[in-house]
Amino acid sequence: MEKNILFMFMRAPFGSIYYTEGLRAVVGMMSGLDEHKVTCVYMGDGAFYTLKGSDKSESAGYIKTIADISESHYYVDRESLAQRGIAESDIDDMFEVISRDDVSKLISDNDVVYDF
Amino acid sequence: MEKNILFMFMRAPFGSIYYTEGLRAVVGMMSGLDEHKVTCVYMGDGAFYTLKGSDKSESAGYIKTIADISESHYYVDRESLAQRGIAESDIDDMFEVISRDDVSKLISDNDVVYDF
Amino acid sequence: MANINFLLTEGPFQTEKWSTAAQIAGAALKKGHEVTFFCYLDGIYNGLSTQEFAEWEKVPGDYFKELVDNGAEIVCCGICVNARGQQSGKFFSEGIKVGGIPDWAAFVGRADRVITL
Amino acid sequence: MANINFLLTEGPFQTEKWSTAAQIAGAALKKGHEVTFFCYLDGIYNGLSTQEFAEWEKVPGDYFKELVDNGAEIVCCGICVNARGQQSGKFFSEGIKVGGIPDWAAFVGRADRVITL
Amino acid sequence: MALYLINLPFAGVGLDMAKRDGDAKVVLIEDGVYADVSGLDNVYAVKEDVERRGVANRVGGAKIIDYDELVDLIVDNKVVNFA
Amino acid sequence: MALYLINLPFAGVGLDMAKRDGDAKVVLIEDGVYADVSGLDNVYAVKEDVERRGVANRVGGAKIIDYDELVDLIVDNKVVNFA
Repeated sequence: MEKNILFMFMRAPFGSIYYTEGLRAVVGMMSGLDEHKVTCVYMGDGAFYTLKGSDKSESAGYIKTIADISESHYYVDRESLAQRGIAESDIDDMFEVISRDDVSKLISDNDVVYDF
Repeated sequence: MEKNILFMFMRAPFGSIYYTEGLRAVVGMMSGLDEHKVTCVYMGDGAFYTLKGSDKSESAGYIKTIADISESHYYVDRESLAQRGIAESDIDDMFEVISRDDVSKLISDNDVVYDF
Repeated sequence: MANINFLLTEGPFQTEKWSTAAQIAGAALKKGHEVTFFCYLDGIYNGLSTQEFAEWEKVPGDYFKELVDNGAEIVCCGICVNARGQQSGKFFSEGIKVGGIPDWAAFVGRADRVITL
Repeated sequence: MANINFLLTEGPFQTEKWSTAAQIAGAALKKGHEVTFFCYLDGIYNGLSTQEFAEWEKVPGDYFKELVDNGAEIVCCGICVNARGQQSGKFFSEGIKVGGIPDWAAFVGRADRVITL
Repeated sequence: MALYLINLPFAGVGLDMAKRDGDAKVVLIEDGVYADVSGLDNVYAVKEDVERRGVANRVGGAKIIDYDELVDLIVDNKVVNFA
Repeated sequence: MALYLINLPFAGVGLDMAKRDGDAKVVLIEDGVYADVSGLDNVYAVKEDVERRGVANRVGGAKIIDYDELVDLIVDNKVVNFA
């Protein structure tokens, strides 16, 4: 059965491999027979991934595949950025900054909520 | 060559196995031909190990062996306790509470400083 | 009765997650729920049948074998298995399968609840 | 010239520590320093010669094999090796040894510097 | 109703998200039982994790549950993973 | 002279210990390059880790070093591990 799935990316790149293996998982989730719909949100130390200069070469293939399959959103939590002193002008265009209340709404709107 | 070694236990028990495998390492370090002298200090989330009720059954064997080999000290950083709301009356007698400046002195007095 | 899928991304011994997962899953099976596992990243090491640790009565692998014997379906990510040098799972316990993310996606499709550990 | 001992407690892929350790050790060997490793806990998985990951030109195991070829001495904790189902290191790269904490204690005795990763 | 499954590394964000959810139940697992849950209602903590760590007096008003009860909570509520 | 090797999980305690050591040098490695090192002198950061994370503007006055230079620092100073 098709589900709406929220992936919350919580860990700092690149100390662990979750940042890219999580996106591999997103591709797989969207490609299955069930055609799950996936939304990504970066929170906590995961917010560091949204920095403009953060090396996205290893995950670029997944991001392109995800875009080819269907529209998908990449959000980042405003509060996580602020706590880490990251200015909104310092993050990549592909990420949309949202409030923590918006994240709360994403959590309640999705059927499945993964931390990654 | 015999060395003085400081083991800083930094991780919360029991989410990872470092709390007990670190003590296994201490035993091994003291038992070798070089007869290294070991001191232990609990800091950061490692301070939770010092709680009276914290289950020490898996590490009791190591603690006994360490005591049999030679005198060894178990210190805990006062500031780490305070940050976690742990009262000094709530910790086991085997641990001696010291200030962070005392920890700094331990760091400079030992030849080798491990985080665990 | 419910269908519960576990995503397990950490290996045995190093952290406690294998144990928490095995205990929740064991309790769920006893209550008659369906249990599936996708072992991803280091989670795949839990599939091994070759663990030997004299200090413990049972090794982590025993718990996962038991879950399979009690009806759980366990699939390990094949890319992760081979990346980590575990040779297509040739030393995995009987009944623990090697598959891919599509298997996980299908588990999630069937699941009423999903747990990450 | 100095003697540097590395304590490596995490495995390949999951975290970056294997890579940092291999790069510091490689640079140290090139400068003529002596390098020893004690692989403890999940660190022992770095000894495997059987890793296969097509997306990377070299797998973590290749880097550790290279360190040995360039003169590093690498010992993996035998209790950890068997606990983690790696069968006395039978699939470890040639030159990577299985030993015990006494080997590590001896490394530390000889070391001018000690690095934990 | 949503069940927030909380371990220590993600407790900061996880507990804050639970506070924003009027219907939240919180379950502390593993090192999550060390987390500060003041200001939260409907908190549960896994018995085995609490006892092993000796923190029964720290989890305050949390209801102590075993794995059987945790399974019931999981089945009865949508799970939000911060573990 | 002591060289404090700092990664992110232990940066809080590690940097505080470095501040108490008048002779401290600090090397940020891996996710340690995300740490806030304001108020510290003699800070180094590993080039590969800084570049990959795009944080050259965040490590402020830190001297960017490659692995060769890191080995020299390790050889010349006692190492205090918070990594």
